[in-house]
Amino acid sequence: MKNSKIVVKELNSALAKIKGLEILVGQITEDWEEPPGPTPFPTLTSLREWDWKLLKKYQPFYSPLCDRCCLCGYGKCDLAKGRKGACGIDIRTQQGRHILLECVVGASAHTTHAKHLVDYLVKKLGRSHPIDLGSEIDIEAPLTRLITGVKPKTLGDLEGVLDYIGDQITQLLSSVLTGQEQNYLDFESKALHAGMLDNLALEVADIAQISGLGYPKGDAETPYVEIGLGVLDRNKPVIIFVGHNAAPGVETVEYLARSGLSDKVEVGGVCCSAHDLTRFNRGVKIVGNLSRQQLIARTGMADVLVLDQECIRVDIVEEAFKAGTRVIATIDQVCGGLPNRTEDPVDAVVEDLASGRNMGVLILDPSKAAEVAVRTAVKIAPLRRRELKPLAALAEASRCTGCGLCRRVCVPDLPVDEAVLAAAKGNLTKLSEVYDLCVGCGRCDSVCPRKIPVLTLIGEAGMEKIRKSKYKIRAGRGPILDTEIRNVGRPIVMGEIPGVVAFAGCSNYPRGHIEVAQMAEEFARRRYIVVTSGCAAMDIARYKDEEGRTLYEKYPGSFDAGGIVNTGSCVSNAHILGAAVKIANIFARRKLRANFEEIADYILNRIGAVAIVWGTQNQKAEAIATGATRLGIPVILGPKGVAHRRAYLGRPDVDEKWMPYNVRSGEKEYTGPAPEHLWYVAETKEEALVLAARLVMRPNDTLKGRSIKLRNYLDLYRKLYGTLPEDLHLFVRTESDLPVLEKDELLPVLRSQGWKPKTVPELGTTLLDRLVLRRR
Amino acid sequence: MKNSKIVVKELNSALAKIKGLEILVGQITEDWEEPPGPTPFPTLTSLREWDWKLLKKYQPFYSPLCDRCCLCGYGKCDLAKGRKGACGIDIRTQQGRHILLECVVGASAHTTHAKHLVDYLVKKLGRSHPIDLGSEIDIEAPLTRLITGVKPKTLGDLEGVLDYIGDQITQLLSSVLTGQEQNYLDFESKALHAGMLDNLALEVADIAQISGLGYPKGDAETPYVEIGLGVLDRNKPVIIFVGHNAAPGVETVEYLARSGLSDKVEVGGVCCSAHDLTRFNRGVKIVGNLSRQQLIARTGMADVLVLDQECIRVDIVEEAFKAGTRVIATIDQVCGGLPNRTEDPVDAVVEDLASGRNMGVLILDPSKAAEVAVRTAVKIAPLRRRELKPLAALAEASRCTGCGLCRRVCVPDLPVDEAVLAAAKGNLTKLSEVYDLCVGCGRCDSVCPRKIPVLTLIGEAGMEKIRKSKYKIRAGRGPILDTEIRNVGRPIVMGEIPGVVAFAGCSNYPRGHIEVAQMAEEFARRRYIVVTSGCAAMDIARYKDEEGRTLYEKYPGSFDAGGIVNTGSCVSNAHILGAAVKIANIFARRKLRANFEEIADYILNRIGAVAIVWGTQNQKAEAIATGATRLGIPVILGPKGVAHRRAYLGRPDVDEKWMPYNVRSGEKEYTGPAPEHLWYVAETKEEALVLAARLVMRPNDTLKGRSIKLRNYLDLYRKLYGTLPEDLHLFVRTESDLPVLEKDELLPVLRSQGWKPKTVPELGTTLLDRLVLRRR
Amino acid sequence: MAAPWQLAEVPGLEQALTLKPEMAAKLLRNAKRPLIVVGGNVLGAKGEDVDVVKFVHRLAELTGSPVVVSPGCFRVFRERIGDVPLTCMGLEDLVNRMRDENWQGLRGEGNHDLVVFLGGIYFFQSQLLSTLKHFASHLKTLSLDRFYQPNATFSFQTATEDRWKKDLEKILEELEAKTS
Amino acid sequence: MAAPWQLAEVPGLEQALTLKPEMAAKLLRNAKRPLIVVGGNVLGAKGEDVDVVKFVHRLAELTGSPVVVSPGCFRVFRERIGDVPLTCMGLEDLVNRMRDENWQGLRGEGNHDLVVFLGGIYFFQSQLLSTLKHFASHLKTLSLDRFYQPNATFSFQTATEDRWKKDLEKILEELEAKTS
Ligand code: SF4
Ligand code: SF4
Ligand code: SF4
Ligand code: SF4
Ligand code: SF4
Ligand code: SF4
Ligand code: SF4
Ligand code: SF4
Repeated sequence: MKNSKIVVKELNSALAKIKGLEILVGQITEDWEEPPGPTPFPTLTSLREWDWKLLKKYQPFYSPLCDRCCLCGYGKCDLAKGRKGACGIDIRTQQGRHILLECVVGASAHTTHAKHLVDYLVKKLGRSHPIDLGSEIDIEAPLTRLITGVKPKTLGDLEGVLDYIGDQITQLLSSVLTGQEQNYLDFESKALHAGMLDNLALEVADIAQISGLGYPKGDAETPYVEIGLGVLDRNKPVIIFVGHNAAPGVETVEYLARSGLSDKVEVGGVCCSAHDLTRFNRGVKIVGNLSRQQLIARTGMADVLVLDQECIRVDIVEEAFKAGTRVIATIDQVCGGLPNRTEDPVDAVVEDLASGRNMGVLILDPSKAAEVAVRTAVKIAPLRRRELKPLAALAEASRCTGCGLCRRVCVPDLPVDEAVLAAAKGNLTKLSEVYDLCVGCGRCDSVCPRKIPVLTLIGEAGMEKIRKSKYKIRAGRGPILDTEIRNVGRPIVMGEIPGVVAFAGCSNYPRGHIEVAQMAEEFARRRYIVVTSGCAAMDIARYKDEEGRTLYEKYPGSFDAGGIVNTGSCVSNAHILGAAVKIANIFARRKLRANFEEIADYILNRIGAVAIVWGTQNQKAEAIATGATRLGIPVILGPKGVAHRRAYLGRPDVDEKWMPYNVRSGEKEYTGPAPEHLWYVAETKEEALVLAARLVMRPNDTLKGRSIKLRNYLDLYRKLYGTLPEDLHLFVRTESDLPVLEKDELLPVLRSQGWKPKTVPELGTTLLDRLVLRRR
Repeated sequence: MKNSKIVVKELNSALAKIKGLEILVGQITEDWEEPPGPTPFPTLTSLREWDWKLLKKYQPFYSPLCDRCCLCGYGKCDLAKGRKGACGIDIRTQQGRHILLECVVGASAHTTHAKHLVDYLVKKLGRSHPIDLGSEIDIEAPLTRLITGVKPKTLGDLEGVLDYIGDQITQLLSSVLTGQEQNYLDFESKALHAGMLDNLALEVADIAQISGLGYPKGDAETPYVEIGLGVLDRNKPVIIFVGHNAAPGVETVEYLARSGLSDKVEVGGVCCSAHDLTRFNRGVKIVGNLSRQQLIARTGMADVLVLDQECIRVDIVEEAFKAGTRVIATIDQVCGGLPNRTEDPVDAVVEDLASGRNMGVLILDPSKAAEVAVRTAVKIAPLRRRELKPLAALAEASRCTGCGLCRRVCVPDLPVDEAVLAAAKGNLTKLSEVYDLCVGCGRCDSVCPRKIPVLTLIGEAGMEKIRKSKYKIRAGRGPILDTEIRNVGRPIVMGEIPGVVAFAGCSNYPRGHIEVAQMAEEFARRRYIVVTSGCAAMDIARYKDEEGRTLYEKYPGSFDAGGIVNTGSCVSNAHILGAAVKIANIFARRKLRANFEEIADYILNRIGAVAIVWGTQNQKAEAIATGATRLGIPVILGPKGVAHRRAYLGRPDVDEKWMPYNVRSGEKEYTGPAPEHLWYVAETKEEALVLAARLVMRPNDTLKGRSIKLRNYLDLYRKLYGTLPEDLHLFVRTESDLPVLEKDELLPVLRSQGWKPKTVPELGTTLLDRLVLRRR
Repeated sequence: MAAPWQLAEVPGLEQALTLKPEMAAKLLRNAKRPLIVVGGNVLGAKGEDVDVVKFVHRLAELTGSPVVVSPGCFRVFRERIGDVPLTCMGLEDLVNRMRDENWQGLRGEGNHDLVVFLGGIYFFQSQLLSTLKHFASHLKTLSLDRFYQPNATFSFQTATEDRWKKDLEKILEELEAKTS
Repeated sequence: MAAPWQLAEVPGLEQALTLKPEMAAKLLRNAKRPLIVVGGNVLGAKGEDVDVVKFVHRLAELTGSPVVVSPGCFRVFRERIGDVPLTCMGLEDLVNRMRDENWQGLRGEGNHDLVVFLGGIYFFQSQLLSTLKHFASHLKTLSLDRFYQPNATFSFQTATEDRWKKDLEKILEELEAKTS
């Protein structure tokens, strides 16, 4: 526990003496009898060897976004054609450096988020408030235990974990400096470290808020909550929370309750703040996610918009003001250029907001922000119209020259120009189709040389859809129960459950959100366990079958075959990773404490988990997913994921790459390319579906498990591609791997592919030399 | 002391019990009777109002390097012509975000550096080793006291300061995330915060190593040490240290002494490691700085190259290998793709290096790295030639087609192509001229389609110069003595000393290093106080007068009129800022503790300090300089500084911008544009010299002080531009401001410029409302 | 330099040479081991009055080139032109193999020397072409989409639907002329 | 699009229109409040057989434009052509004023509408032109250096010394023709 710390905060300061010193040694004098593993509080190099094993097997693959580099005062430098920059870097190393930068920015955001939450809860509940995820969860913090070797018991213990992360982040960021690290694999190893730290921060954030705010503690059947652009009741004052940090919203809900206003004010959320507020109170409504943020602001559907942190459009303050909405920023990361009124009396601030003297303010105190938000909304709501006002005269469309620029900046390359031209002729169909697929980037808007507010037109064309947009989602349940792990551990490892497929990521899709729901349903129907979180979880809710039911209404919320589990916000992604860790620990009894490599090795070799991040936007997505790969969980991104410019790709055609150690003998043994890639950017849904079915195959699948996985793989392959896979022979070890009913059909195919039966190592395989039995 | 922490490190961990718990409460139960000021351990928003005051007066000025943004998975986005990115950002805000990123990367590097040093020293000397800068320095840590409100007494106390910095850096970095901060001024305010934290980390690093390693403690006459590419004695084994962290070099010097090898092995340094090693031991030689790093590697002049951290060319491992040099990397930030041999026995590692089985290794333990370095060098040195081998057959030049690409990638736009063509005809003169001005970026080399090793040719043409390159520099003295501050405080504030001019920054110059020395001498001769550090301090040494004396031999090293003070490495920049703070505190008795705004206001309004950063390379330069501006010290960059893409510019022609409060009355009072800019990128030396003379003028100059400053300004202006300044009237408040002897000549000019006499506020002016006497 | 279709895509100075169909045909004729790669967005192009499936068919026949079809539209290609050798492979996987100079190509006869790209999602395609541009100097890429692809070695300029159709036809004509 | 002189300088799609001397002369004739800005590297250009000082002198006379000369070479200009109105001002300071739409220009008659740049250090000049390009849509910039400046509104293409010399002379000729 080399880096553990005892944190003493908020000492009485004026005379520099200690009042009420509270030294928490929870993580030190503890009752966790498991001896610590080899890598407690890992440094930048503690897991470097593990990373290099992964990176040699899954070589980084780069797709540079630009030929140049412009990071420093020497630049910019042209790195095309093998040229080096003025600092000596080449384009490959520079890509690695960029990946590290993305991951460390992402990790810093989640860490800051966790820190703000923990600070808030410590202030509210005290440092010794227990971490408690309910009676059915003993392993309350699988990632924290795994990574740091600490078993956190109180909020105070979490502070120590965050200090460790902050220190590591500073060190990692330092490697980004021009003229430091020399090697792309070392940059990637550091990126993996950043990703792991990111995941750790997610867990800290979520277990803190679950413990402190009474969120569901792994209940499979959380209540349904309302979601959609049309769910808010405009007859009441409306407050919408945007971002990720629940604190101001929680304070608002509590203030409303105290003031007897709960039924009189409408509280909505956008992005993860929405998720987390519904976990706190099922009456809060989810309005939308990132892809609709700008439209939500433009409609002026809120009286007051409260910003916290992360995934907030950079122009939202400006847009809100234009719509007459008052804005309250609440966190130092997002000051928004607003005057800091934290120290001013509530009355004065409300007065200034209501009168419009200030359209927005910064209040760095969630409870004060809550009171100001409510009182302002109540004051100004009666003065505005009830109906959403029409966004813009569609007449604006008539100014369109058809120059096509709007299409040529559109992220998903939608035919915006044609749609605007059609609208100019009175036909809104195309524009309404664009509305469906639009990711809300707003670039069409600002590029138009005729200053046509294109996005507003799109919103106008979709107005009927907006009004009708009402769905149901199961509120985020948080962690997976230990009992669930016990129940599914065997079927997952043995293969009766073909795999765990996680849908995460941002609402930046190539062809609309619908594809995410379709993929989720495909796997749920096949009785994979489907888990989801964040924007993806919201988008899954925006899809109804013919009977008008959403997937959350059709499939159970349990972590079991055929379930669709909404864990919650982005920070709840931690539980998805945590579930894999818990399977290794609870079901397979692998030691957990500070034992990262062994657990990751176990997951990579045995647990058929895969993540599909169909839309990605900012650096947090990159960080979370990178962390997952270090744990041995492959990630599939949608096509826009190439913008992150790196993949980790295996070479299924090169046999030497697939030779882990036989655990018993220590011999290197060919296992086939399983999982084939660690990070793959798929072009289409059809590709992703089949690839996911392939990636859940692992070297140590049991015969039965492999045959069930193969059945699904073959089935999907045939369904989507109309034929049998050319790589079938790579995944069949013995005849018993084949689905029983198809053996006769498949054996001849296999032989034509040059297949020969292989042995299946009895005790399985590992990448870790030290886990070979005879070497222990 | 809200964020102070008690740090407990390296607990005995196996059984999770505390052994030897050492709780250091130095910063808490202390004897500093000064009550804390308003901003101890400032957060991201504590000093925001101060920043906004500065930023409104000195508006950020942006020069985008690229029309686009490619930071995230939504991108890239075209931001030209007012277009917004997919996250809603416009190009101005995006520039602000980039500045924050640069500053926070820079700050993280210095923080990590400080942390590694403090960890190393704590391990070596114990956590309670005292911070001691000698008997003539009471204010041991002006920046730490000013910013945190803590008076550090031991190495352990410094850990608490670093924890604070790390936490703030993580929070700042988080603001860089796509979809966070909304406003460019808020980005700049955060960049200023990052810069301040950077400066704080510099101080921590330097007072730690001064206290722990016995560096000079402010001695004006430190010993002369050798500097130059020709100083190493190749008859001995040669070890060269590259980077900024002295630890491996210190261990090496100590190991040599212990082994009686001190005279038998040549120890050299490149960049700041060199500076700091000469502060530890005057026998160490400074080989060069960043601009010669690649050439140094290519000549193979070292038997063993030891890398630590920062300012290390990204291709140095590769280049060293090609030259047959063995490489030892020693810090996690720079693993260099090398195998980690930290845990292996020294014998085995030396054997592998000597035999060439490993050309390089990673050893994360400075004392082991030292032993390996020495033993390897001793083993392999006898096998190589004594003379530097010729770098390349100049015959390679004959392949040149004159395509001109080498010139078109050359950072300072040197006529490399012509020089190579001339060399092909046997004329090396031009190539040798290129050698003089070359900043060593190596881009010519990698761009050449004929694969001519252009940089090597340049080195070859300069070989005679390399051999003769031997100069003297005064070893870095570290801090300024309190006694010196007492002596110069009055003359500086009263104006008898016209100003303090600091030369810092990297060796990336538009027209050679010589200009830095020329500027330094100009000010020293005029009896300004000249201070310097880092690469600039080294470059000043590479200039001799006709009698063969360097400026360090011609001018005294005292912090006094006409002195040229080498404080040391880049981290020693802290003492330059610290001196300004100490003047305000010791001479002017402004409260120091956690009293940032008042001290910065004092410096801005009264202390004529200016920094010239003639070459800048990486993000650390940006961070250091940004921190200086928050303290009220204007910075002038050389033309390549535009690559950092931001300036803080005043508008001397807009009177309303120059109206601070009269301290006595609280009225706003016109003071003239002093200082005119806070961050200015000058195109030429001629511009920088005159501008510096202008920027040392401050609103609260005494009459005598202003007249001395004006005399220098006029004198330089006339000398360099051949006329009188058109803005003279802006800087003359009353006739008494005019240099006595020139009054008659100047008064008519002034009148023709429309000048009218103004009052000089008796108690001076301030930007801080709360400092106005009648409001207190 | 032509402007890229999605406007922000300009990568630097090294941008695709734009070329006419005659020149494209010549490149194809001279290629030793050409490969045709069909992206997952190709069927979207059909609406533009060009039957890309047919075009690919004919191009494969005339050049004797193997064809890789993205999983996003493999099924349709297989159903319609299953008589030419089609491989279903993800484009990133394929590009990853191609960047390895020692990869033996789809036919095991050596890495391809000219790779024709058609029908990828614009942005996605652009990035994979960037990979090859930076890390596979052993091969050349040719983009035959309607939209200029700056990261290719050679690319059509952005054209009207009609122009594009004619250009594709012209390539086939040229190849036919020389083959017959 | 022409290639920038320092190769990495390509900023994006919005790059200077290259122009011939006749066009430059026309722009100068049509400008209401032109300004000539001479950078600190201009004397380096002398070696190339063009007397820039003389050129600036003549250009100022013909256009009636005020001239700002960088402190780096003001002294020489003042000594040689002190008879036209010369202002010594740092280029960053000047550009900072110019980007303010309400600045009244050197003559207090309103901001300039066309600013001619000549002789700045290439990279430095490029960045200041970038500032104006992004933040001063109220004015146009014209670079008359021998090296293409992509961030200007209009720029000469990179040319041989001889070509450049002729082009500068041509501008003067054109202006003289119309003035006389
Ligand atoms: S970081 Fe390196 S490649 Fe990038 S701009 Fe700076 S010197 Fe050039
Ligand atoms: S806002 Fe929608 S339609 Fe407009 S460019 Fe973005 S994704 Fe395309
Ligand atoms: S950019 Fe504007 S004018 Fe051009 S096609 Fe789109 S809507 Fe029409
Ligand atoms: S890396 Fe990005 S910002 Fe830099 S030059 Fe390329 S596109 Fe522009
Ligand atoms: S950060 Fe914003 S402007 Fe930059 S690439 Fe991402 S969406 Fe575009
Ligand atoms: S790049 Fe090479 S070939 Fe071209 S001019 Fe320079 S040295 Fe000669
Ligand atoms: S190494 Fe020297 S000559 Fe070569 S491009 Fe860089 S600065 Fe110019
Ligand atoms: S001055 Fe600059 S280049 Fe030199 S050592 Fe310091 S930071 Fe590095």
